[in-house]
Amino acid sequence: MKEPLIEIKNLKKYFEVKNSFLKRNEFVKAVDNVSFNINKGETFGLVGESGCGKSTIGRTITRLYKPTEGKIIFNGNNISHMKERGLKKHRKDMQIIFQDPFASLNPYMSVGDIINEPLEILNISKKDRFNIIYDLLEKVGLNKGDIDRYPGEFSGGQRQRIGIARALSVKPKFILCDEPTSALDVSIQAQVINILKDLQDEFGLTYLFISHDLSMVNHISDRIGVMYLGKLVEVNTSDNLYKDPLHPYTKALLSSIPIADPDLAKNRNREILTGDVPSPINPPKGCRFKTRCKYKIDKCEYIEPELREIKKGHSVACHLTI
Amino acid sequence: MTNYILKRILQGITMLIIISIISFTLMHMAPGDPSTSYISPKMNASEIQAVKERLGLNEPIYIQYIKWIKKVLQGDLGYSLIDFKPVTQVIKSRLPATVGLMGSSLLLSLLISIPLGLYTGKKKGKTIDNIITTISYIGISIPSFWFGILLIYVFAYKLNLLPSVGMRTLGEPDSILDVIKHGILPCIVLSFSSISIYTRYIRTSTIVQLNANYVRTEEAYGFSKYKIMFKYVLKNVLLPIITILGMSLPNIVTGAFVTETVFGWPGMGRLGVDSIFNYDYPVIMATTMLTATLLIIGNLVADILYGIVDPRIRNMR
Amino acid sequence: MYIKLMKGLKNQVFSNKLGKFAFFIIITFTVISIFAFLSPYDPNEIDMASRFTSPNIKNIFGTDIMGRDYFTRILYGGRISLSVGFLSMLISTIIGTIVGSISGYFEGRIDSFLMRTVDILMSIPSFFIILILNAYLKPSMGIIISVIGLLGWMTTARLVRAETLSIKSSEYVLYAKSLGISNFKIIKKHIIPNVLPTIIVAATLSIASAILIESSLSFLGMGVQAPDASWGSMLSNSQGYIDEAPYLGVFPGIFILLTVLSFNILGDVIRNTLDSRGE
Amino acid sequence: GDENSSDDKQDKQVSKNEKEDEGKKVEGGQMIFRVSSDSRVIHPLYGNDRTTLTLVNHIFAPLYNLKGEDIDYWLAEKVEPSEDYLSYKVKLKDELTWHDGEVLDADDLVFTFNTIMDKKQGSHLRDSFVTTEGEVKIEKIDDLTVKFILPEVQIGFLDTIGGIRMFPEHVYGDIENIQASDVNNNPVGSGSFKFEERKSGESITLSKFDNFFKGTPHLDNVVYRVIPETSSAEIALQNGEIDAMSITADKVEKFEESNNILAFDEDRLDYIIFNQNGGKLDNENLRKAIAYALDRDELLKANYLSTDYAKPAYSFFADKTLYKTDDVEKYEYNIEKAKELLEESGLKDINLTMVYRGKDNVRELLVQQYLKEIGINVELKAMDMASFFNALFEKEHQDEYDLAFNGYIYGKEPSTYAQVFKAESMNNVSGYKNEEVDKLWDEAAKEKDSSKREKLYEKIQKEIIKDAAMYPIDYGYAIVAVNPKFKGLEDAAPAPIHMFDDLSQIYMVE
Amino acid sequence: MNNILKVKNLKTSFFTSNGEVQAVRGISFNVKQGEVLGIVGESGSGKSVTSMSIMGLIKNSGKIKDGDITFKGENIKNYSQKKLRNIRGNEISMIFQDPMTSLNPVYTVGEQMSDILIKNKGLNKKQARIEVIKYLESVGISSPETRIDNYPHEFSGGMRQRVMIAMALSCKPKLLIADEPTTALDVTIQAQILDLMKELKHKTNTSTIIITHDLGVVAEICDRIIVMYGGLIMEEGTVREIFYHTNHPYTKGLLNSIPKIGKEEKLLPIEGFPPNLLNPPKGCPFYERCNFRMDICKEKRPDTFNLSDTHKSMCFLNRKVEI
Ligand SMILES: Nc1ncnc2c1ncn2[C@@H]1O[C@H](COP(=O)(O)OP(=O)(O)OP(=O)(O)O)[C@@H](O)[C@H]1O
Ligand SMILES: Nc1ncnc2c1ncn2[C@@H]1O[C@H](COP(=O)(O)OP(=O)(O)OP(=O)(O)O)[C@@H](O)[C@H]1O
Ligand SMILES: [Mg+2]
Ligand SMILES: [Mg+2]
Repeated sequence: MKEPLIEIKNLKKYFEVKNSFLKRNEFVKAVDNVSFNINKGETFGLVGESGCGKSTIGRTITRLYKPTEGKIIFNGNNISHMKERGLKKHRKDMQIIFQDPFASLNPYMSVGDIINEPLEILNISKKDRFNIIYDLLEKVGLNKGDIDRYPGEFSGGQRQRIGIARALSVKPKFILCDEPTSALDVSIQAQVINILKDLQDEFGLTYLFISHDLSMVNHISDRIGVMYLGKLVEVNTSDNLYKDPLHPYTKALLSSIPIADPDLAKNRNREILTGDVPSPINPPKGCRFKTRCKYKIDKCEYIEPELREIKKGHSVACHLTI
Repeated sequence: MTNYILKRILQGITMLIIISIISFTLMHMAPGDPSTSYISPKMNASEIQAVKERLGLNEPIYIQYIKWIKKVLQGDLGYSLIDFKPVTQVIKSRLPATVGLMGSSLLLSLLISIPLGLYTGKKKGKTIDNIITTISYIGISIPSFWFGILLIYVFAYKLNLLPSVGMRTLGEPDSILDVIKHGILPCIVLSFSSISIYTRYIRTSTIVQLNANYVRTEEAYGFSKYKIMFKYVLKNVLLPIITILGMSLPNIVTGAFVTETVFGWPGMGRLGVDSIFNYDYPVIMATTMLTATLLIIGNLVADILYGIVDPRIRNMR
Repeated sequence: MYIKLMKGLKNQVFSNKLGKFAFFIIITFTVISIFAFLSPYDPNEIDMASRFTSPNIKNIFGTDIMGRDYFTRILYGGRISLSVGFLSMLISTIIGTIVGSISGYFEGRIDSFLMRTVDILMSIPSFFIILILNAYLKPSMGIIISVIGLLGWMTTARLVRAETLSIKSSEYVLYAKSLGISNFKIIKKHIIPNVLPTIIVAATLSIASAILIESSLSFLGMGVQAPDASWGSMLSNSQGYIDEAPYLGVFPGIFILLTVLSFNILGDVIRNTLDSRGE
Repeated sequence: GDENSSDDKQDKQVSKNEKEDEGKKVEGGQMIFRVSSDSRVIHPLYGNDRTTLTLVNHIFAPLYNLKGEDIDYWLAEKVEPSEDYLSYKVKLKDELTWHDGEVLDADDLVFTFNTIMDKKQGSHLRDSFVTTEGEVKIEKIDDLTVKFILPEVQIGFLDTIGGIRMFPEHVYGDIENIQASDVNNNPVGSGSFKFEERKSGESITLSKFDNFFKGTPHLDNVVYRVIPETSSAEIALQNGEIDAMSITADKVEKFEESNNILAFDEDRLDYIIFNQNGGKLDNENLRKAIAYALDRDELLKANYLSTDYAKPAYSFFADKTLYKTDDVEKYEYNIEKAKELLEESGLKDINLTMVYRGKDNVRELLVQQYLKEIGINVELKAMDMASFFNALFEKEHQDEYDLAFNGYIYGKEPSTYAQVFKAESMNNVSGYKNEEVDKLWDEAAKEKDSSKREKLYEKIQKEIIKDAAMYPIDYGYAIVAVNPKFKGLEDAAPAPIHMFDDLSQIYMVE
Repeated sequence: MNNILKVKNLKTSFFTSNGEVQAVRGISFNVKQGEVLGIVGESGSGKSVTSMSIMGLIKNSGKIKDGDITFKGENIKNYSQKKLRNIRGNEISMIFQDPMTSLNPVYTVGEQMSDILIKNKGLNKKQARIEVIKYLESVGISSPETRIDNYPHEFSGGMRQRVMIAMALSCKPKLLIADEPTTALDVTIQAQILDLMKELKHKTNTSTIIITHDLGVVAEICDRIIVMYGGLIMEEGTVREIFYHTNHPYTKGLLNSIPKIGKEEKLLPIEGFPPNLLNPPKGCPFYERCNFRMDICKEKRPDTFNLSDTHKSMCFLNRKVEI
């Protein structure tokens, strides 16, 4: 069971930013040397503050971006530098569900066309395609009749369902869920999460679930990786991560989550970070978290801690944990 | 900042060179050339050749171009092939008329369009807004020569209030007042369309700014409509106008081909048209390059100015 | 998907009073120009005996300096003016769309090259160049159309590029890319329909400006040449008779004004609805 | 045609409806003329546009003007051809001065002539002094007299000499390139008015020359105001912002209430070129068919409304040209004959191209309409000025057209017209060839007996028109509207191109 | 504790081209001196419209159709704009959701804050500057003497929200309305801001209304909570009452649909979607999605039942209890 579907080794993705005003072009180190595995059938959660590189990892894995460096092994194939032609046969195994249900559907395509788009790359007859589409609509809780409607006529939650149906249509092995619920209302979020979970059970899907809502990630994920400024700082199983956070950032992050339980909220010991996230263009030398870390030691100033497995299935990148 | 300016200047120069090559080639590749006005039917081939030689038209285009640009770099724009005066002198004699006319039209346009734009933006959807918007539509849709002739017909001929053509009353001593009197009608023609354009621009910008979140904040702190409008919104609305002004700079040279022709205004626009009709290459080139230079400088200055006034950009630098 | 787009546009235009007015004018003028041949008069038949007849029941717009029926001439003039507008719009829109979408879609070197070109072309005083080319290439209708079209695509290109850039980074395009769908198909299926409203706006505005440019050219004697007459050339030829036969100027003037006005309004109406798309 | 009625008006030279309310004559004042474009190099050697020619005319006086058989002397006191017509002696008036006060004498004339002949200075006037046999030479005889020596007899040479406009050696001497010289910003001549100032694109002001040999001009200043747009200029005239301008016939009615209208023969012939340089019009019958298919009167009226301002033309000579005759084939409008001739020509499905320039194309449209009636299709092609003349004059462009309207002014000397028709002449734009006629031309040019010459020229006219070498239409008049407060217009001698020969005669009334 | 603000039967609508959007359809609540009242509800439930109605800032197509807004004992609903302007800022201050755009980009933070003080508190420029620095410091902005001359874009999102808070506090308002003050911020920054607000709550005696859709936030910081849905108040009560004695099916549904850390239980979403306020249902707005719906709920809008002095619920289920 614990067979990796995706292996990521020393992945780097830098973006060149054109600075018309200054002398040189600079690089945003959106993802900087990250390694982890995603096992078959599991949900791997990725959390972290805005701009820390979560989406970039996801998009690099699905090869929407070309990695700057590193290896991506998908289903046993190294796809990190594969050309588009070679990638083609893997494409249908990797699907994406996006954050913004308004921006992820072409407003000028009907629901049928939208779900049909990935199907077109397969060799399926038109009739079969229709049947597949009807099936999918039903599965995600929409009506058959919706096939001829346009995204603009649906609410956010419904659109997200269309997005899910589209992702499922080609029977992928892996789905990247990039904050699929953050644009939705609380009551709708749960609907979408439940659908995702049900489908995973039904089809044995593997998810990379990106979110900055820690409780949601906790809820859906088997394992979680915590990111900070382009780096993975801690990886653990979902349950253990919350019980036993080791990295100071993870601790702070967890204690920042507002808890919908007044008594618990009152009694807990919160660790509140000071300051803001530094720019990923010139991240701090040494440990990237040092500027906001209470437990900083001298070593953090110069030496960048590596992500190391300290227990089975639990890795941390902090000098204090050794 | 200095780096940026230097880079932009360098870019500008490259652009100018490319523009000069394009214009030069276009012009010389087109059929016909200035020698036609010197060649009389009685001339034989060698005499025609001599005329072309005298005008410097017998060599291949690229050599002509190199010769031309060499001279330009030394500040010599050559001689007009028509009245055989140095091009610089020709332009110098025409520039003030155009700058005066376009400058005052620009000023007038701003003076009218800013309040009008703010007002209509504020009164969006009201009758007065609809009226002004409709007028501004007419302003950008009316052929300017027709408008010009109509004005001359009404104000100069029917009402006899203003002079019809030219820049001065002949035979009277030069006076600013006289020039202004002559300039009123062309200035109105030129301003009508630019007022329309600016007003619409400012109106849209005002509507956008009035809907901005910061306005809500200011309202929530009890500032009056007027204070919000004239202190907080105004600055946000006016900043982008700098860009428009930058782009209007070249109009000062050539924007008035038609209007100057209608009103017999002795400016660069007329010069441009005349030089085209007469194949006066050096003048055409000079006019083109002057306009392009002004456009590039205008944009650069606008960008820099914008950067200086707009804090958001200022700090980026 | 284009049907939906067109329906959307139609609704936008018809939900607005001015829009309806503009649409009506354009359709009317286009139709009467197309069916100009139904007029009982020959637009070019000279009849010196009936020059300068004021508008009356027989000649509703009167007759011109050569005794030709002015209404008929206006109809035929509309053909020319509208053709100049439409055809040069086609040229500028096609080039602008191709350059803009390529530039926006592929970015990188192609983009900087194309955009530099646009910058340069925009720094050339275009009306001046139009004048020069027109003067030297003999002002035939084809030349006028091409020159206006070839020098007028830069704004379209910029608009399309900006729009393409934003659509390109939209998630449905990302998704299509993740499926390995070819660039060509993506441009066709996703980019173009979404840029189309912007293109239509640019197109309507460029028709308006082309008609105006042609009339200015006519005034300077470099517009459409006889025996063809555009509204612009009719207007400019009438200038000399403003006192004796004012209607000679009024009719083409009004036709130009209304047409250009309508295209401007139409463009604005569509643009306004585009701008408030998200709200 | 209504030949007879127009004959009555044949001598109508000047002044229709001059206002009678004669006011008090005053000295001084200023008169403003409209010109449509700015002047160029103000120098007798270079001006070839209307504005510059006008200015040159007033600033630089000619030696004399030929008025038919008479000579109107200006700077020259006398001109005398030798017996053999191979040399001409010109004597200048005494005590002439230039505008700057320096003395004007024979040295200046020699200088002027030598400058014209100097190839380096590139004046197109040089052509007039070169014949196939060689160049004209000049010789100074005394301080006021020079002698022009011709390589061969040229009857029209009297006219040529008269047109020389002298310019002073002390100003223009030693200048390597006169055309590009700064001196032109301040030209010095000897005409009735001297150059005062030029405001580029705006106006050129002349002021009276007190020392003018005919006496001090009445007006203080004459101003040429640049107004490119005709409709604007017309309003300016009505507003009194300008005092005089050329108008077209259809405007006469409008202006005659408030202005004096002056109409005068410009010595111009309007005609249609039949291009015979290898095209379809090489066919004589086709040419004749076309000629019969056209209605001359209608063509005339298209430009001049009525015969008030133009006279139908049948010969290719200008109206005032010596020995002009209307006793030639008149090609009166006759469709039947046209069709017959077309039949005879043996040509079918004829497509012809007619080129023209400018906005105005009434006549072209009429031609199109007429020829359609006999089944000839005419395609109109617009051209700008330069291309039009290229098509007319340059061999490689001569296949671009078949028909074109044109006009020429060759003056009153019949021999000048030879260049339009002689086979080898550069100015034979139509490519007409008739060896017989060529011989007649040569004969006539050398014939000193005037009655024999008359015979010869009449014969030439008949032959050429019989061949339908061209289709003469009319002698159009120049029409000028002038503010009635200016008088003496007739004495100022209305003239083609520069409007008046002698501005010093015009005065103002109050 | 006396009520500083009383809202009674407030109805606010927007008249759009599609028809009347009944954003708020008759709500009543009070805010007591010194308390923190939370308003939760999903997007479009009318939270912001309620707050804007209180401020008298409903504009353009919007209109307060009915109801009273009593502030410090005076009904301000029919106040002229001029009178309202005196209350705004001075007595009631507001913090908005989007700190990125809620400050004027072309004026420095100091200028904007000083202007408010000069206008509302009658200070001169110098005094105002000193005050501004003081307040900037109090919201945890380091070296306020230099930061005061910075422009908004030079601050990060969290800092800008601090500036907004400082701005609100500097007027020493009686009532502070914070409309989703942390929604746009990252969790760690949100925690900072919430911490700051809690701290201020202890320091000053300002009454606060916090609008949010995050139940976690209200649990952390509020004394009392109002739950809104479809333009109506569904349930009102103290924090403990809402979380531990939840009455209304909607509130229950909300609580069930958020995951709780450490608990693996399946989420119980509320199926369906919120009602359209263009044609709001006659009866209970939650009818369509309610697991406990009864026939009457469709026909009649439920009464508000008092479950305790502080706890109210708009649900017919309580009828049984009462009987
Ligand atoms: N195409 C791009 N070009 C340049 N920079 C980029 C690009 N995409 C992302 N970045 C930068 O890379 C960094 C990481 O971005 P990413 O979108 O991966 O963050 P994220 O963790 O997904 O944040 P969020 O929670 O806001 O979605 C950010 O600083 C972002 O500005
Ligand atoms: N200016 C307006 N014109 C028309 N309808 C409006 C306007 N402002 C708000 N509404 C409508 O009023 C209803 C309530 O809006 P409101 O902004 O109060 O919701 P909210 O609870 O604050 O939601 P959110 O959590 O998204 O901020 C919504 O249906 C909204 O569409
Ligand atoms: Mg992201
Ligand atoms: Mg809200």
